[in-house]
Amino acid sequence: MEGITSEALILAASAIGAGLAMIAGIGAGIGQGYAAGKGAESVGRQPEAQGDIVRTMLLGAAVAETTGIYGLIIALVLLFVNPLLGML
Amino acid sequence: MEGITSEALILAASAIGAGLAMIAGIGAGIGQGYAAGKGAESVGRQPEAQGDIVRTMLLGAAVAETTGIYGLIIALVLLFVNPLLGML
Amino acid sequence: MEGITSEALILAASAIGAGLAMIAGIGAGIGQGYAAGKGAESVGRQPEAQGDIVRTMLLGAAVAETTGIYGLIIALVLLFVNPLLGML
Amino acid sequence: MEGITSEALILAASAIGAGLAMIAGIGAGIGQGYAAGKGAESVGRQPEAQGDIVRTMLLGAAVAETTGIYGLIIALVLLFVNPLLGML
Amino acid sequence: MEGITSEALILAASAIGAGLAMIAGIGAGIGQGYAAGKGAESVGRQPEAQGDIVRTMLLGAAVAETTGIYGLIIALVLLFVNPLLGML
Amino acid sequence: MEGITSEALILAASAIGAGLAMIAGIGAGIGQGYAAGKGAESVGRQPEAQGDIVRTMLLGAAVAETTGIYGLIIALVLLFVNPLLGML
Amino acid sequence: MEGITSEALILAASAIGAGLAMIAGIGAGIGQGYAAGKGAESVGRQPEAQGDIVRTMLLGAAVAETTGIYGLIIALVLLFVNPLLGML
Amino acid sequence: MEGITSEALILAASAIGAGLAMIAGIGAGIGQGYAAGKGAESVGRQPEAQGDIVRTMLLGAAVAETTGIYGLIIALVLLFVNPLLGML
Amino acid sequence: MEGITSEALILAASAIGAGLAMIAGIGAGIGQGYAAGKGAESVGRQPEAQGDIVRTMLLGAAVAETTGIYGLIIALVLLFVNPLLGML
Amino acid sequence: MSFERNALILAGSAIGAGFAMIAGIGPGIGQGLAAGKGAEAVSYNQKNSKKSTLVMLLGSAVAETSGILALVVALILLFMNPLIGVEGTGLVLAASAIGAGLSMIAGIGAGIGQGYAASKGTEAVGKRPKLQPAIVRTMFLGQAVAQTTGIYALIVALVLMFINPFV
Ligand code: NA
Ligand code: NA
Ligand code: NA
Ligand code: NA
Ligand code: NA
Ligand code: NA
Ligand code: NA
Ligand code: NA
Ligand code: NA
Ligand code: NA
Repeated sequence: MEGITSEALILAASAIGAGLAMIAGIGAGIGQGYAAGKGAESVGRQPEAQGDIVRTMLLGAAVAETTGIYGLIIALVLLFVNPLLGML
Repeated sequence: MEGITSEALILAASAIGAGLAMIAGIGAGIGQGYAAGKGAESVGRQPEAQGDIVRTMLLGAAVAETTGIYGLIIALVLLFVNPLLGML
Repeated sequence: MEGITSEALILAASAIGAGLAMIAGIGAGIGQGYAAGKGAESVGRQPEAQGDIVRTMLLGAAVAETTGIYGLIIALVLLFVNPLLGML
Repeated sequence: MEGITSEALILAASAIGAGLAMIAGIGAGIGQGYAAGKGAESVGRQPEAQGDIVRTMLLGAAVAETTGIYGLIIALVLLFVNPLLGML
Repeated sequence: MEGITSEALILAASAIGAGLAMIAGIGAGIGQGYAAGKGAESVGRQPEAQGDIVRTMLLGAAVAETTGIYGLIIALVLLFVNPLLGML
Repeated sequence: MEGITSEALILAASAIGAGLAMIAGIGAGIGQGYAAGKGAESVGRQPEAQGDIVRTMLLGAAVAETTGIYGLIIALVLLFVNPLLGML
Repeated sequence: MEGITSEALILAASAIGAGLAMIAGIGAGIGQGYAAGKGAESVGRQPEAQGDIVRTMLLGAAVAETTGIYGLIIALVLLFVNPLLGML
Repeated sequence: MEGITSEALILAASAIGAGLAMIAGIGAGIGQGYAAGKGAESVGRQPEAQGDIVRTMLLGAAVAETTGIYGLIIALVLLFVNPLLGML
Repeated sequence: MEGITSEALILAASAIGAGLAMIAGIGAGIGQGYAAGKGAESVGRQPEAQGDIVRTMLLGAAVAETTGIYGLIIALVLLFVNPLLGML
Repeated sequence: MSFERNALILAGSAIGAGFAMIAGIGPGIGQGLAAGKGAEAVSYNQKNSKKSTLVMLLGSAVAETSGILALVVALILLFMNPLIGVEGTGLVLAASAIGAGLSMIAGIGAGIGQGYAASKGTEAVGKRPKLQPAIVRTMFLGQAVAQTTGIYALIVALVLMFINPFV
């Protein structure tokens, strides 16, 4: 691998790190899906409370999204900003 | 591996990073499937509320899809745009 | 590994990336199976609503399939199109 | 590893990729087992609806099988067709 | 590793691929165990429906076994047939 | 690693493959434990049906054991038979 | 790594294989804990059936232990017997 | 890596193997926590049966601990005894 | 990597092994959180039994902590004692 | 492979940062459970929806902890890498960055568990709003207990990053 530079090693590892960071999204997918199911069930029981139920479901789902967003941000930083290169 | 270039190492790692990013999709699959099950159950119990139940299920499922989409976007960026190559 | 070319390294990593991408399918398998169980239970309780129950189950399951399909598409791109080779 | 060719590296990675792709099958195993449990429970409660229950369970389980099949197909492609070799 | 041949690398990767493919069996183990628990519970509640319950449990469990079998087949192919060697 | 032979690489990978194959056993452990819990609960509720409950639990647990056994067999084949060595 | 022998590579891989094999124990831990919870709940509800409940819980837990034991055996074989060394 | 000896490679792999073996402890943590929750719930419902409930919970939790202990033992063997070194 | 010594390889692997060992803590986090949830639920149902409920919850949670502690101990041994270095 | 020592450390840091983020699975699942129970609580006690929603948010805030800790570890690795200035073998420091990231994965547990507790607290307050203080106290107590293994993991990660005993 004589032709491979230090920069290339860091960028290659960044590609893998970005992929790993996205795995965080498993959580929001499961959790928000659970909320969707419970929301649908609750709307079926009290259709007259639909507005409040859906608002609460969406509020809770927004909270559950954050760590997926964190993962996305780290991946974007690795792919588009890559502060590591500057530390060489 | 004398013949292997810096670009090749980054692109190889990008292939693996893209695969890893897709794993995020596990979450939406589980969560939306849970919502599907709860939706079907609720429709069976309150057929008259079917419209509201299915709408809430689909709204919640759309929210649960996002982190899977994030993973897909990162994979597509790695495979088709690859900003890492430009940083070499 | 003197004989190994840049192309070979990328294609080898693509084989692994394709395998990783398929793991996303775990989600749809669990989620849709949950929906199947809930659907069967509900049909047993309200046979008269079977049509609505099964339709909702299948609609929800179709939604839950998408991230598995995303994984399949990324794998097929890696195996049959491989845009990474063209970036060398 | 002087004797190792480009083809060998791709085929070695294909063996690992094929193994990884099979892991998708975890999902269908869990999901369909859940459906089996719910089916058995429901048949015990409403033996008169056994036909409808089992049909719904099997329909839902067939849907849950697909991502496991996708994984199998990708593994078979890697092991028996291997389009990657042709891209060298 | 001068003495290591192309064949050896592929066979080594096949050993790891075979191990990975077996991991698919986690799914059937969980799912069928769930069915066993639900079956036992249901037989306790409706002993008179024992035949129907156990038949449905076993039918559903057979369906849940398939992806575990797929994993086993891929492992056996890698260990005993290994079509990859022939592609060298 | 000049002294490392082709056989050694395959045998080293076989040790890792054997370890990976055992991970399949997670499934049966979870599933059968679920069945144990449901069995204990049911026996507490219907002590008069203890025979039927335990028989169904054990039958279902036997079914859930198979993919764990598949993993064990593949590990034993890798460790004691190793057909890969003969393909060199 | 000039000084590294074939035996050393196999033994190093065996250490990792042994660690991987132990992961199977996750299953029994979850499953038996579920049984413990259900057992405690049932004993609280039907103290007069405590003997039957605990016996069934322990019988089921013994069944759930097996794949954890398989993993332990494979690890012990790798660490203390290591049949792979003899195949060199 | 000219200076790396056979012993060093085995000991390095043993450190990783020890870490992997500890992962088995996930199971007991989940399972025993489930038992704790069910125990607390049951004590709340039947305070008069507290003794029996807690005894059954602890008995079941002890059973669920074993595979975590197996993992610990394998890790300790790798770190303090390391029979692999003696096989060189 | 010309300068890498035997000691460095072992220490590098120890750093990774320590990280892997901590993953065991997933279990206690899930399990104890389940207990916390059941505790809160039960206190809501039987406020008069709060003392017994919380005591049982904490006792069970203490039991669920152990495998996380085992992981911590192995990590601390790898980081601060490292018996592997002495075996060189 | 004659990379600069710093290149090896930074490559390890990229992978370590990726591993650390996986902890986010936990809060995602846990807070989703709370969201579901929050929606349900509104359906059976619409009058008290403010109270149950407040408990959902409080419990979910606690469940966020391990996701935040993981993010902080990743940001430290990416923007103020403490390993780069340290004397020592590059391989050891690179592995330390990866080990720190792996360690943070433990946070999945606290995230799921604390979120489950939040969901049950929300449900219970929805059913018996008058008992909110006792329910929330029990929820917080249990959540604190569920945090410990995440803290252990953070300590191991901080040791690897800031007081690395191997150098
Ligand atoms: Na969040
Ligand atoms: Na989302
Ligand atoms: Na979807
Ligand atoms: Na499907
Ligand atoms: Na199947
Ligand atoms: Na089976
Ligand atoms: Na078993
Ligand atoms: Na055990
Ligand atoms: Na414990
Ligand atoms: Na804890």
